[in-house]
Amino acid sequence: MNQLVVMPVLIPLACAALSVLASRSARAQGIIGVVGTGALLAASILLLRTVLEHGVLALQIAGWPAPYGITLVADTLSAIMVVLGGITGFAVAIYALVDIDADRREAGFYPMLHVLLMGVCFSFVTGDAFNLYVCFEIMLIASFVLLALGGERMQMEGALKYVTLNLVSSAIFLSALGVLYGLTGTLNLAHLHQLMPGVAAEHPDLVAATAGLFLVSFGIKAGLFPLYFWLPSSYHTPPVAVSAIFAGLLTKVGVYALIRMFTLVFGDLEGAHRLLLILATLTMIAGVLGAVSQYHIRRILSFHIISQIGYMVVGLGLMVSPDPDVRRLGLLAAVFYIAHHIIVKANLFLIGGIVRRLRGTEELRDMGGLYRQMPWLAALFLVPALSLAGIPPLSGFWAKLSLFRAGLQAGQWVVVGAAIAAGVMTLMSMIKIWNEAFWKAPPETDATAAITIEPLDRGRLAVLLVPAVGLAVLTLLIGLFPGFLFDLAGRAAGELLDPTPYLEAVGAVATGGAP
Amino acid sequence: MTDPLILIILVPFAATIVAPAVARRLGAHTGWVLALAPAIVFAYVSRLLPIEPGTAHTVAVPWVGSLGIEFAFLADGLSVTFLLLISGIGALVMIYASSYLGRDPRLGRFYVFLLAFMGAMLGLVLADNLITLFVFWELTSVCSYLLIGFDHEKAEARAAALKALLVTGLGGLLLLAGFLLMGIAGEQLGLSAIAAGKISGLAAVDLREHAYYHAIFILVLLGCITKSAQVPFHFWLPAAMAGPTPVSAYLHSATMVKAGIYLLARLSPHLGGTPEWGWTVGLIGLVTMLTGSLATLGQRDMKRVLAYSTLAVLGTLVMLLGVGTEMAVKTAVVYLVAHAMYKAALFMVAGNVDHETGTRELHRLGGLRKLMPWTALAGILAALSKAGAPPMFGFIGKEMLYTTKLTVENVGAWAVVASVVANVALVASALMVSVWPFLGKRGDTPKKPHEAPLAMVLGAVLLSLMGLGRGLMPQPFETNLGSAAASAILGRPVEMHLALWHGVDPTALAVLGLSLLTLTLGGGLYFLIRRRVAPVGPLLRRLFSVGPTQLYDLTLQGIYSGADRVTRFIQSGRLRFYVMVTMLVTVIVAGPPLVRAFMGGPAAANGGWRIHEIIVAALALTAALAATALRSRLATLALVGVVGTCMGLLFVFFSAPDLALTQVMIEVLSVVILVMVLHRLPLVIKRSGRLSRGRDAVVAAAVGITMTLFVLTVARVDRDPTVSDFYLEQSVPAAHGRNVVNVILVDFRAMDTLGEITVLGAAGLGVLALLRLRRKERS
Amino acid sequence: MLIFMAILIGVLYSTGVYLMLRRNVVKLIFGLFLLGHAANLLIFTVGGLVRARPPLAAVGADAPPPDVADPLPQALVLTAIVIGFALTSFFAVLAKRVFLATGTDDTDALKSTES
Amino acid sequence: MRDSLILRTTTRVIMPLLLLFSFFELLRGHNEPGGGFVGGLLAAGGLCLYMLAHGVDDARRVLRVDPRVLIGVGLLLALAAGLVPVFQGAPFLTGVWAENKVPGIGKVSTVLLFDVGVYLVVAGTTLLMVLSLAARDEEEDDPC
Repeated sequence: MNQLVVMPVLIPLACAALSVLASRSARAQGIIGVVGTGALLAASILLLRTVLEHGVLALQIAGWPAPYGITLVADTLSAIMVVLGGITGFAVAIYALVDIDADRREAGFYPMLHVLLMGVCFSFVTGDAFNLYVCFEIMLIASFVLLALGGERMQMEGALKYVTLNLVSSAIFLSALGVLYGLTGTLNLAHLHQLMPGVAAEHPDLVAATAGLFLVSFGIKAGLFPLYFWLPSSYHTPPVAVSAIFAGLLTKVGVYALIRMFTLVFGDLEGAHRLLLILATLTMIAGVLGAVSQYHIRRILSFHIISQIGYMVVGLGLMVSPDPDVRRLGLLAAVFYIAHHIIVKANLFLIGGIVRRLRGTEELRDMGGLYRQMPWLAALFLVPALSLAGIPPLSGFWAKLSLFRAGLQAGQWVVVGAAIAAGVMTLMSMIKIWNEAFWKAPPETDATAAITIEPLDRGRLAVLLVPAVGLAVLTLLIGLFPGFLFDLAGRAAGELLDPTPYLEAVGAVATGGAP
Repeated sequence: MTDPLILIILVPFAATIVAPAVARRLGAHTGWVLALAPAIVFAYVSRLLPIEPGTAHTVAVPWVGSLGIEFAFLADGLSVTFLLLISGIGALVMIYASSYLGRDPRLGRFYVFLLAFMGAMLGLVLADNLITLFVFWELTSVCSYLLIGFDHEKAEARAAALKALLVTGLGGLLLLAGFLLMGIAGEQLGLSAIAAGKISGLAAVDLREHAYYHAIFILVLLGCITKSAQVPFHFWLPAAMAGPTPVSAYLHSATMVKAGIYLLARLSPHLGGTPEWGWTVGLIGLVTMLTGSLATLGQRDMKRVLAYSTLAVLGTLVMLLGVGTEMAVKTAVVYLVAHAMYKAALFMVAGNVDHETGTRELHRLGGLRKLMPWTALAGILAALSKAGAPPMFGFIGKEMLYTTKLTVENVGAWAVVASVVANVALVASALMVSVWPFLGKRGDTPKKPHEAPLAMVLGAVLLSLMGLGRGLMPQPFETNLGSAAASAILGRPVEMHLALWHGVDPTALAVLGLSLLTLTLGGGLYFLIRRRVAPVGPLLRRLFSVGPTQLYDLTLQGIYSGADRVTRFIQSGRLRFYVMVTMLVTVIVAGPPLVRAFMGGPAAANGGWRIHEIIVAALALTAALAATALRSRLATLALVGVVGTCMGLLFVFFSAPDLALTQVMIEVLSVVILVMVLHRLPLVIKRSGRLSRGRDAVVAAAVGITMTLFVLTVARVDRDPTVSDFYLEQSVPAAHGRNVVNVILVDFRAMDTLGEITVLGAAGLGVLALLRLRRKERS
Repeated sequence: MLIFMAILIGVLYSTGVYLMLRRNVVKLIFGLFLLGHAANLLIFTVGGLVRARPPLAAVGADAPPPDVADPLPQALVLTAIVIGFALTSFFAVLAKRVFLATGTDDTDALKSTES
Repeated sequence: MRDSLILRTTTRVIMPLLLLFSFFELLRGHNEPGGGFVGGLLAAGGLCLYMLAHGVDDARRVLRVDPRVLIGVGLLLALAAGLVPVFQGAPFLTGVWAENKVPGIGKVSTVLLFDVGVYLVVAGTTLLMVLSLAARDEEEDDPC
């Protein structure tokens, strides 16, 4: 049973290796891609079910007890995140069958997709700080390659900024790990949790400074203000399938790491949580302002990621409140928000990609007429778009609701006010896409004439639509029956606040004894 | 779920599924079929009558257990009144719409939106749970957005729809915050989570005593007044006339804009009754009433006249709810019902005129009564009710309004004057939309008018006749519904007595006098406007052209340009700026506590030094520093290589042979790769000036100092040795390896290594991919 | 020796950052190299400087002699070195490709993704 | 450089020696400094030398397989080494040791197999990078 924990790492790794060996056959890669991500999804769902039934699962890799060996842990949060990774991966793998051209496939799109998923899922289940660094690097290198695949000018420029800033983040992370090990002598997160109170009592400032390094490093990954530069520089440049999986997952790994680190290891650092809350508030606003200023579908969507990251981190930042109810609600909101956002944001990119293919451009000013031409596509767009804007009864509404509720209960009026302002501007910029691409009459000059991508026939369009429709249905289901996700998120929040089940699952730490 | 109350909400939603198919088959006759949905609702709700004042029927289904949110519904006098208006007028509008839109290919879609809107409205007025209510509230906003922007290829329609959505959307979010605070306050006052979320549950506590009362009150009020188009958020409503007329007839008479009124009424037992409530709500209503009624005089488009007069009535209703006395509430109920009926009728009339003549501009209309007799009849009857002329239902409403004003203390004479002024204007505007187009000389219209088809006349005639009927026989209304509605708003059972004639007592006579005065003055005003004696129109237009509309435009522009400027500043495109900010943040976040920690402790043991160590370290240091100054790429590369090699040596000195081996091997490979990469890159040119170099040096030094301090401070800490001791002890016996570092790599922490080789392999493939694509380009 | 190592580490970070703040793509590459070196050396130094006692057990011995260097930081640094090599190599090639695709090595001129 | 006869001859001798040495490093790594990383790097270094002397095409010919295959196989080997104990009910990557010693190597184990995987990936990656960069370089020698 415990072996299940490692499956979300091994399945994509095996697929990646097989995909490399099959690099001659685009067809085989496609099949491995869809089947492999499907298997990942299935395994992750199984993992979630098992976690729900049996509680936190931990696996001591290579059989060495914690804290000596590397622990993989799946608590509710990890399991949810892995499922979300599986969902996004599966959707993108299908979408990519059409979206990724032959050149890029040959150059290794599918192996990199698997490696990326491996890194993402690995990050979610690892219970070891240095191992988390390795996971990040797996994810990073895959994302570097995916971003640069194709070598178009814009892509290269975006990739340079993306890679540089992410490498800076890695360097800071690595330094932070060195310091952390120097402070505590361990890397196991559960063990760190146990040692940290003692260390912090003795060296409070040093612990705060170390936490600061982690905050900056993960803040870069998550896209917090003012560390998010890499994101709007690059997310609109690669093929849509790549943007979609980036948009869905990458920043959320950063958020996950922030949540994990600043509950399990630095759970009592009020200053850090306050800083997170401030930065998150600024992130909401700065991100949405960016979105409002743009007229390019994917740029708008990219800035929205930032803004929404702000919402999620606000949930974590509410840990400043001493009220356990607020803390629980805040974390619950953060988890719910992440789940909602991954599905919705990936979908918006996928649909944006369909629009791009139909219109040959992503510039809103050159678009129009899609509502008349394809009302069903318009309806499909509205589901994630309105969900992102927090319109009930879609998933985003519940995410905002729980966050507002936590913020109000904590008495953080400014934060809630900023969230409301950002909410209205989110609506504004989603409607901008709707107005310009769908409602407006098509422009006089037909941009499709200049289309550089091969036109879509029915079959290919259907392949692109399958994942988009699937994710939209998921959004609707979460919206209409939010209870399930709320229960999951509530459970995850509970485990984050009281990690006893986590510690017990990791086991040996408590006694600290050798085998 | 079997409770019929819930089922009636589902009826319109269910109808949306069949609507497109029906519309495709039946075209202009679609409405007759789809009107069945609201008709069923109407029939069911009618059977609930009479409603006993002070009673309520509630039903709840669990929804989100963990947050205590239920699908909870409540039927009392207030909600039933609204249910009847929504479904009754809804049915008539349904019939009207397909005829109005004719062969529009988007008819099916239109009905989907309209039916969904209706379902949302039904849900809104039935909801007992605050969150349930809010869900429907927002749904009405979205549906109305789609309906107002139905002619979406016109920029004006899009802008109008956006305006409505943004204003109500902002209000919605504020309302949500208010609702959540209500829940929190309720819980703090001792309610369970479920009870605190319910409107009926809140009756058990007094929110007015809670510290959050003012916040709740302001937030909820903002939600209501944005939705119900009160000053200063009123501007979206006239703009929304860009929507098709059936939409205006439905949304802007009886439903959408009344949602805010409904909510104020619904919550007034819980939030009302304080002086703050009275003054704020009353004043907002009063200002809106005056604004709307005066602005209506400046309009010459029939629909816009109606839109502004709607504002006036909405303002009046809000004002009455602010006053909140028994009389005021009863007045509000009567006024609300009367207005819903005559305004829907008038919108339909305007639609008919527009449809048949091709224009809604008053100065091109006239003398239509012979050509469109039924429309004219409906228009004139409805306008009489609007004008508050006896024996219409509107007359009763106005009489009660004046009675309220005269009998309530603290309101003062100026409120009476304001009411009279507003009503004079309303009389004039009623004449504008009835006398002007239908009587007098034939106008010069784009199309030659005929009477509109039955479907389009039916609703207007029925509604206007009902206005007459209710006026003559108000008793069925008051016993069946009116009393119960007023009781629900007041929060205690009351009796309502309506009459056209109140006998001879001083107040009644004064009121009657005021009514007659209003009618006379209104008639006179209309005459002035019609003859263009007074430049009232242009003057008023100019007066009302400044104000919140401009503010909205400016705000919108401000947001756009501000967003642009901020984003350009932050996202400048200059990579070095990004790196610098990132580094500065690192220093700012980690630096201060680090300096405190460093200052606070003793120096760490330095561990002595050997000359060869110092030489190697100094060499590395010098090489690194020199690397920043050199221009030659290869020389810089050599220096970086020297740094790496020195590190290898340091690893050797400090007991790390594996590291040293790896470091040196890697260094060699890196240099090989870099040589190949740097091949044919341009020479390094110095690009930055002395100033920016100085600035960069300061930032860089700050980072360096921070890290140095980290090393020095952390070295003082005695870390827990358990983990590394374990590796040293167990490596040979348990893992069968004498090289502990390697055993860690391939056994104790093999998972790291597995990840690491994945990174390595992926990087290799990545390099290949980068080089490959380039080759393709060339060939 | 600690103090010298600490200074060396600080200088490596400084020079790395300084190079990254240049407008030149080539300097960016070198900057990242130095930054990587700095981080590795930091872990190593913080792990403790022990002279000439590598964590190796003699043939037949049950464990390494007492007071050997902490093996874990060494293992971490080794992993970090290899990962760093992979990433920086990729970065170097990428930088070259950026130059080939855009025709400039001035990072200030690479603004098309933001305009 | 490619025309240097001495280099060409010496590399022909040195390369097999280096490869052999790299295997040795791989195998002894568990007990002495060395291991899969160093071994893989050495092996790749040997071939790189050969490439410098004889050119990319010759080096590819000597290598016989596509370096990508080395990476894929290496990853799968490492994975397989980890999965062996799983079938015995032990956690992923647990070392499984053969009963008897093999002369020159010592006890054979999945740990060693894992290290072989590391060796292959390291060698494959390094070769892939260097060979493809060198190939590009040769191409670019033609004027663009």
